[in-house]
Amino acid sequence: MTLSFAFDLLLALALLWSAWRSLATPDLTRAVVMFIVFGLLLALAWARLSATDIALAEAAIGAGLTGALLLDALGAWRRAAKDDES
Amino acid sequence: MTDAFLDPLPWLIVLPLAWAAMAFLMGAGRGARLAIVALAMQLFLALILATQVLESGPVTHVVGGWGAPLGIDLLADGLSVAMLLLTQAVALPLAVYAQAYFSREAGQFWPLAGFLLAALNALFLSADLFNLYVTLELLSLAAVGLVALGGKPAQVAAALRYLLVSLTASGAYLMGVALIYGVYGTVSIATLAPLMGSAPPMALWLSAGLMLTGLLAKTALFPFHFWLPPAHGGAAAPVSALLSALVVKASFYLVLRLALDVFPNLTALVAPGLGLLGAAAILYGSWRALRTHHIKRLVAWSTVAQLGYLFLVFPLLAPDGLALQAGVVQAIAHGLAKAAMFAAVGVLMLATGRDTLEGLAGVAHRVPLTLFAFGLAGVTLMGLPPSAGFLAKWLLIDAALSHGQWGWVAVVIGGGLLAAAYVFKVLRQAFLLAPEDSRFQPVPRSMEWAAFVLAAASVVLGLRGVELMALLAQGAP
Amino acid sequence: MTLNEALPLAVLASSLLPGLVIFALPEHWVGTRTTLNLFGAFAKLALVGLLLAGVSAGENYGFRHEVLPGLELVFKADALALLFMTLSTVLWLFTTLYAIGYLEGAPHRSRFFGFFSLCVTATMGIAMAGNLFTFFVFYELLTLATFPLVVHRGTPQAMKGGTVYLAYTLGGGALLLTGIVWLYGLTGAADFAHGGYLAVLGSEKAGQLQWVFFLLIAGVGVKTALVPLHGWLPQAMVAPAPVSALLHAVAVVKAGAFGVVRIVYEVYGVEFAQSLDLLAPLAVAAAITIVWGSFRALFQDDLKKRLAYSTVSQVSYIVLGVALFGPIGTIGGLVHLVHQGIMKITLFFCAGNYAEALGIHKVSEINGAGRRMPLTTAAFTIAALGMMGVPLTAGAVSKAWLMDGARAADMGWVTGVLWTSSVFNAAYFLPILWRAWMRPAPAVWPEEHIPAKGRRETAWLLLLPPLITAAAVLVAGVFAEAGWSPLSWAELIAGREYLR
Amino acid sequence: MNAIAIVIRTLSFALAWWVLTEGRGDSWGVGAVTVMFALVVSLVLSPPVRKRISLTGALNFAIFFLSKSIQGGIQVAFMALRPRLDMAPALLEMQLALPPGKARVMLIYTLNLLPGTVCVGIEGDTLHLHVIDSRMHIESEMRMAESRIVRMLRLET
Amino acid sequence: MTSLEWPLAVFLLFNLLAALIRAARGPTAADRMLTALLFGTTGVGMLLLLAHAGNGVSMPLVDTALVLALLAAIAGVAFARLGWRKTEEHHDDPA
Amino acid sequence: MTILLEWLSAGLLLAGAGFYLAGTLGLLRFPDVYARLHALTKADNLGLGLLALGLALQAESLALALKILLIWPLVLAASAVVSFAIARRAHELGIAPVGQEEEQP
Amino acid sequence: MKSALRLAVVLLALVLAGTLMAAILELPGANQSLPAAVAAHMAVSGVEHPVTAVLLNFRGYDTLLEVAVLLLALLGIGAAVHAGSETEDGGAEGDPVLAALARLLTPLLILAAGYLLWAGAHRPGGAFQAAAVLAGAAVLLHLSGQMPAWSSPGLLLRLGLAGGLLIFLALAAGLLGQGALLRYPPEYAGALILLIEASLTISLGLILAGLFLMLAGRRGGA
Repeated sequence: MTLSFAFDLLLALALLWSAWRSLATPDLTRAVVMFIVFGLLLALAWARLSATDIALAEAAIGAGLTGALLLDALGAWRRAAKDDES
Repeated sequence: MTDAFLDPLPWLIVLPLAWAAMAFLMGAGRGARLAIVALAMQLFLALILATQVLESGPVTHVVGGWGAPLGIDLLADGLSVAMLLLTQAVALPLAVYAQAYFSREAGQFWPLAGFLLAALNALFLSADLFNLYVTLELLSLAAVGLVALGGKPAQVAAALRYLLVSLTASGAYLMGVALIYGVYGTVSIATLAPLMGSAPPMALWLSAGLMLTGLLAKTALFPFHFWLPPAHGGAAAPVSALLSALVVKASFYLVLRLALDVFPNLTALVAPGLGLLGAAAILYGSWRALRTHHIKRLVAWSTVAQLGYLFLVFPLLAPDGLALQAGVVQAIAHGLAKAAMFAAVGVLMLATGRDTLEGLAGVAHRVPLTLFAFGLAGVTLMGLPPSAGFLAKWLLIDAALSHGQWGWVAVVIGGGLLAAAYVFKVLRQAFLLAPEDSRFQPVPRSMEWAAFVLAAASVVLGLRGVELMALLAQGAP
Repeated sequence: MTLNEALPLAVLASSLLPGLVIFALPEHWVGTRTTLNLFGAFAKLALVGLLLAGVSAGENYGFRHEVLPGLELVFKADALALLFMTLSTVLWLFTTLYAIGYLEGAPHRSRFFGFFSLCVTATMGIAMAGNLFTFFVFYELLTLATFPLVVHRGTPQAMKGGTVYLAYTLGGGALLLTGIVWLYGLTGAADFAHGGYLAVLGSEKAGQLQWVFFLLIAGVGVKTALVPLHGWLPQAMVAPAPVSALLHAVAVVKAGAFGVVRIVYEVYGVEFAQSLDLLAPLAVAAAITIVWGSFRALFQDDLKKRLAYSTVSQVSYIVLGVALFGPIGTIGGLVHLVHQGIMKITLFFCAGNYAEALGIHKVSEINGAGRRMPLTTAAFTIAALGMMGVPLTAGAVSKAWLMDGARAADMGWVTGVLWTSSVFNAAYFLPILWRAWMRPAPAVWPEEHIPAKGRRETAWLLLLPPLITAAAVLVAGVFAEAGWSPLSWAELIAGREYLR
Repeated sequence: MNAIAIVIRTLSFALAWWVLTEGRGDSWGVGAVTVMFALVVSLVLSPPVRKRISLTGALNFAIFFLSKSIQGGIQVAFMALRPRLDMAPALLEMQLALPPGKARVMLIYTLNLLPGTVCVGIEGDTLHLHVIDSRMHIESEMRMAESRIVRMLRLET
Repeated sequence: MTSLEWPLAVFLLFNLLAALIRAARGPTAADRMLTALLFGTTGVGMLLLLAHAGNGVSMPLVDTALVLALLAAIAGVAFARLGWRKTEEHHDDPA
Repeated sequence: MTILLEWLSAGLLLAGAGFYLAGTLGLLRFPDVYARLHALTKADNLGLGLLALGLALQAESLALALKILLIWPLVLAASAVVSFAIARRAHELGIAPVGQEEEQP
Repeated sequence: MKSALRLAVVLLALVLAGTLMAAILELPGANQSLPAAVAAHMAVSGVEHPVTAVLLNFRGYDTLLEVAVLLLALLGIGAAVHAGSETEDGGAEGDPVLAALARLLTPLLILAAGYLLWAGAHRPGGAFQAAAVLAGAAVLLHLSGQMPAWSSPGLLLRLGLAGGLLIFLALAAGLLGQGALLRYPPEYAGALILLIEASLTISLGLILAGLFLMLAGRRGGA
């Protein structure tokens, strides 16, 4: 087993795991974090698949936009939930 | 060279995209007049295209000049032109309707509607599986945006649910396309058709299953119907009309396309299942329509039921194509009638200020033209003569009988009676005397007439089936 | 388009177009509406007259339009069609006049007259239908056009009646459709033809053809109110009087009966039907309906309900006549199509007058009405006597031919049925007449609208139609042998059917 | 003065473009437009000020920053790698000597990369600082950083 | 020296996966977020390694790393400014 | 010369990896948010810097080497800001660092 | 009930994944004529990078529609946000530390975007990636309080948002003169593609930024 294969295998498992966790966890913060992590791993995966165009796009969107959007939404949701409590 | 400028086919895609973008540029709430003028032109273009196809067979347009496997081809055969005609014919009266309906708060209706129509036209003209995916995406997003238009929490919730279903479905379709590309190295339908062998690899099965599932979910075939009533029942009236009349038809058209041109061998195996789901949709949708008191929900559930008819086509598809024609006629009839019905319901709700059946008492006196439109549309839905809905029903029964498949006859007939039950549930309420304290708002005449024109078209079309059949025969397998 | 093609369409248009315009008229444009109504009625009368003259002279009137490949709308104005058309056109004119008077000042008249015109258009279409498909189109149109008339009053009771009406008629339509498509599958497109067109299929398909016959007859049997498909008719009594008159005499039940005629004579052919053993069961069904309807009529206190059950019974005379194998029975059935129409419309006009002038709705309230409203009661009496089959009335003619026909077809039991029915007829009509003429009037009428001081007993628009139709009952009975009588026309048709 | 700032910025952006495109000559068509665009945006966002940065000061600061940064990394690394955690975290309050504005921002950047310190907030002239090991000479480190920033930005104290 | 990239890449990946423990444990939202930030910096490093391992062919991966580095701040800042609202973690559960 | 460069580069790479490991360990072992921030902003950044330097030494062209090296200051700046933002927010939310109890603001 | 549903979903996903894997392993894989076709036409495509050639030339029509898809995504958010929004002035309050970073990074991000746009012609990169970087700059500026959220975009902004689509569309239609939609004359292909990509970079950048900034516009009301 070459190291590059080991890397790919590990990456694939990590992708699956992070995707699963971001879907399955009941805690929204954790889900968002796992989603950001998933995005970064995905960029790596695209890079490994020689789809650099997509890796580039994923890196840019994943780092610049999705995270910000989700975190913004998370904050808005928390604030709304807090308003409901009071 | 310049006669490409006169070719109606590309303009049917360019024009709606252009006016959608222009409407966006003009700002929120603007663009109604632009849209109406452009839609009139589109209808004209579609008619020209129809005559071309009728006279000289299917028309192709080679985008970029590259040709099929490398580039994207657009293809207009009888089936696509029929759907194109339906689209423009429904859209134009609805635009007139919407102009009055959204007198104050149109928001982003016009650009969204423009993109929706562009997506529909592009979808009906595409002959490339991946390009079809793109058009599906465009269609779904426009539709979701339209559902969310009012911004009320219920609308946004329905839109989000619709979005999720839609994205998942698109994803399934895309996976299917990817697998096909993996097997055959092309996504052009024309290139694929001869490659399809009689012993397909497993990937093809999976691909067909994924694409079919995705499209069924988008068509809201029972049991994927759950997203439809809140989305179509909660949106603004012109939006509901567009969605019920056209958007769900687009994915049905695609199922038909795939069944005929891409997976002819596999279709026969799933066809009985599709028929059964269709039958279940008819029964369940009608039952739910009968049980609701919310008038718009009733119409939305009726859509669920009516979509069921479309899938009765599949078990009857081979070998004479009678059922195919039945399916398309039903799609067209339902498109016109349901647009009319939602438009009429919009008027009724505006006039009474209420959204329940109980609130309808007395409308027969106040907005008789609208009620008449509702009734005419109802005639089509029930499949009573001489409407286009009746032609569809006739063709279906004919096909079922000639195959000796009696069960479908019972379903069609029973479905018609159920439709009558829920349509007359509305009508009889409308004939009741208005309570003393009820107040009616005046409604713009253009809205009433738009609804009426659509309903009348759905009936009058029932007298002109020959031309439609001739059109459908162009390019049919 | 030749004149011979245009005329049938013109007949349709003469009520369709005024109807559509009337829909759009504002409620208070009484004059325009009345003019349009009468213009349509007279135009139709003139057109039908033209057709009558033409058909007598051997002209063929027809029009075809292809809806789907192999599926055509076919209109033809043949002798049988004209029998029904003439009846409808004439009675429509009177009913329109009556309705104008009856609904004076009532709400929603534009809607009413619009659907009224549509209803007659549908009847004309049924009469002229040249094939089963066309017949079905107008048959369903008739259902749709009559529903708003039945529920016109908008009361909960009207709604209930309307719902029942719809449930029956749409269900019947579904059966009819199934039968028609099945038949199209067997034969392809085919027009109605004298002597039927199914005989060529022979006895191989006998089983299927029997099923189809059952479906078709059940389909039209709903409107004909064949027992047990008659349940809607008494319920539909909630409609205004002109509507009831139309439903019972011209449009709905007659459309059904007419359908039975077309199916038996021009689809199956009477001989082929006989060879498939279809006629005897039909006769039995008709006989049961005749007796059961008369029997039920005995126990109705509500005047219109009593008349309704009477209709159930009387319409099946037509079916019975059709089911009798042989020309004499056929003539009896066909002529009753007309005779029952003019008699029953008279009765309903009169019932409407009683209700409108004095608020009388029940048999038990009618005491002394004869002295208060002599002309109306006279008309009522003539029609009732006709129903019983008293000589010199139209009813006597039909009954006589039917009895002869039954004997000729070796179905003696039918005579018994007819006698029984006549006895029942007498039993439910005579008490009414006796009460109206002989019993003293009450001090106060249930609801008196027309003051007694005036010279006329009620508005002349309400009075004239029943008087004319009552006169027609007598004329048709007395001059039955004249060349222009319904009987002669029926003989002409039967001759074409049996003596090809 | 402004002209000089513009030239400096233009040159540095051009240099960045050159680095990005790995020196490809055919890129300058797009490059010119892009650099202009970046320049305009940068001028809008941070208009050039009169005072110019002292070059020697900047160099001095850079060296200080780099070495301290490495030192910080090493310190934390050792702390993390040591079998037993040995730290004395604390929250400190420091009085700022620097005036508000750019200088303080620079200080915060520096402190966050210096060994053992992370800023947690400013209230007036008081800086709240989290230190990972309160036994270190935090104060003197901070003053050193302050003085270098002062020199770089040519501030009068 | 090309032999060193792959071992290092695998090592860094392991390193990342180990950090996921922190994301799972918390306790505060910020602790979880730190894992995401760690993925950012490590991701940049890994992309550089992959770029080099690809031997010039995948030099565009350097661009990817650069883009990642340029945008690295956004997620963290968005978290601090918008996404972090409450301290008590057990209230986080939407149920 | 090239050999020397290669060894230097390898050493830098290995050292970088070491700092990454330290950063992760710090993230896992340190007791509170503030301390973990230290680990993240200091150790990991240094790791990246060394790694970039090591790779830059092997770059084919000066421009490419500069490009790789450009990444480091960018990440440094980003880290500084992010750690400040998070620490300040933690402080605002009243999270007390280990070893010093803080009153709720 | 809920856990049973979840189990069913998981099982379904596993089955799907398994079948997918099996199907992919079974793929014949030989039929790769399309890359060859792309390679054969690279010379007349106007660019050197096959991905860009496919995206903007061979299948430029797909891309045209995708641009509309992105604009639609923004419109959808606008539609959902429109009614319930109480617009707020300008996002987060100023923060000098963050603002300094944004001021430093924004020009660099613009340079990087320009670079990616340029790079797209012969290596990975292109309009979308460039646009994403630009959008990142906008988000950063907003977070640092230097760019207001969008409640309802003004005319200039709308022009920027729709401009890319309109230019692309106008070109596509204009090229009907060549006989078909988007049929570039080979000698101008490179220039035209660059023109399209440049306008798309700006429009898509604004659109992507808008996805964040429009939602941020509602934050005040939430």
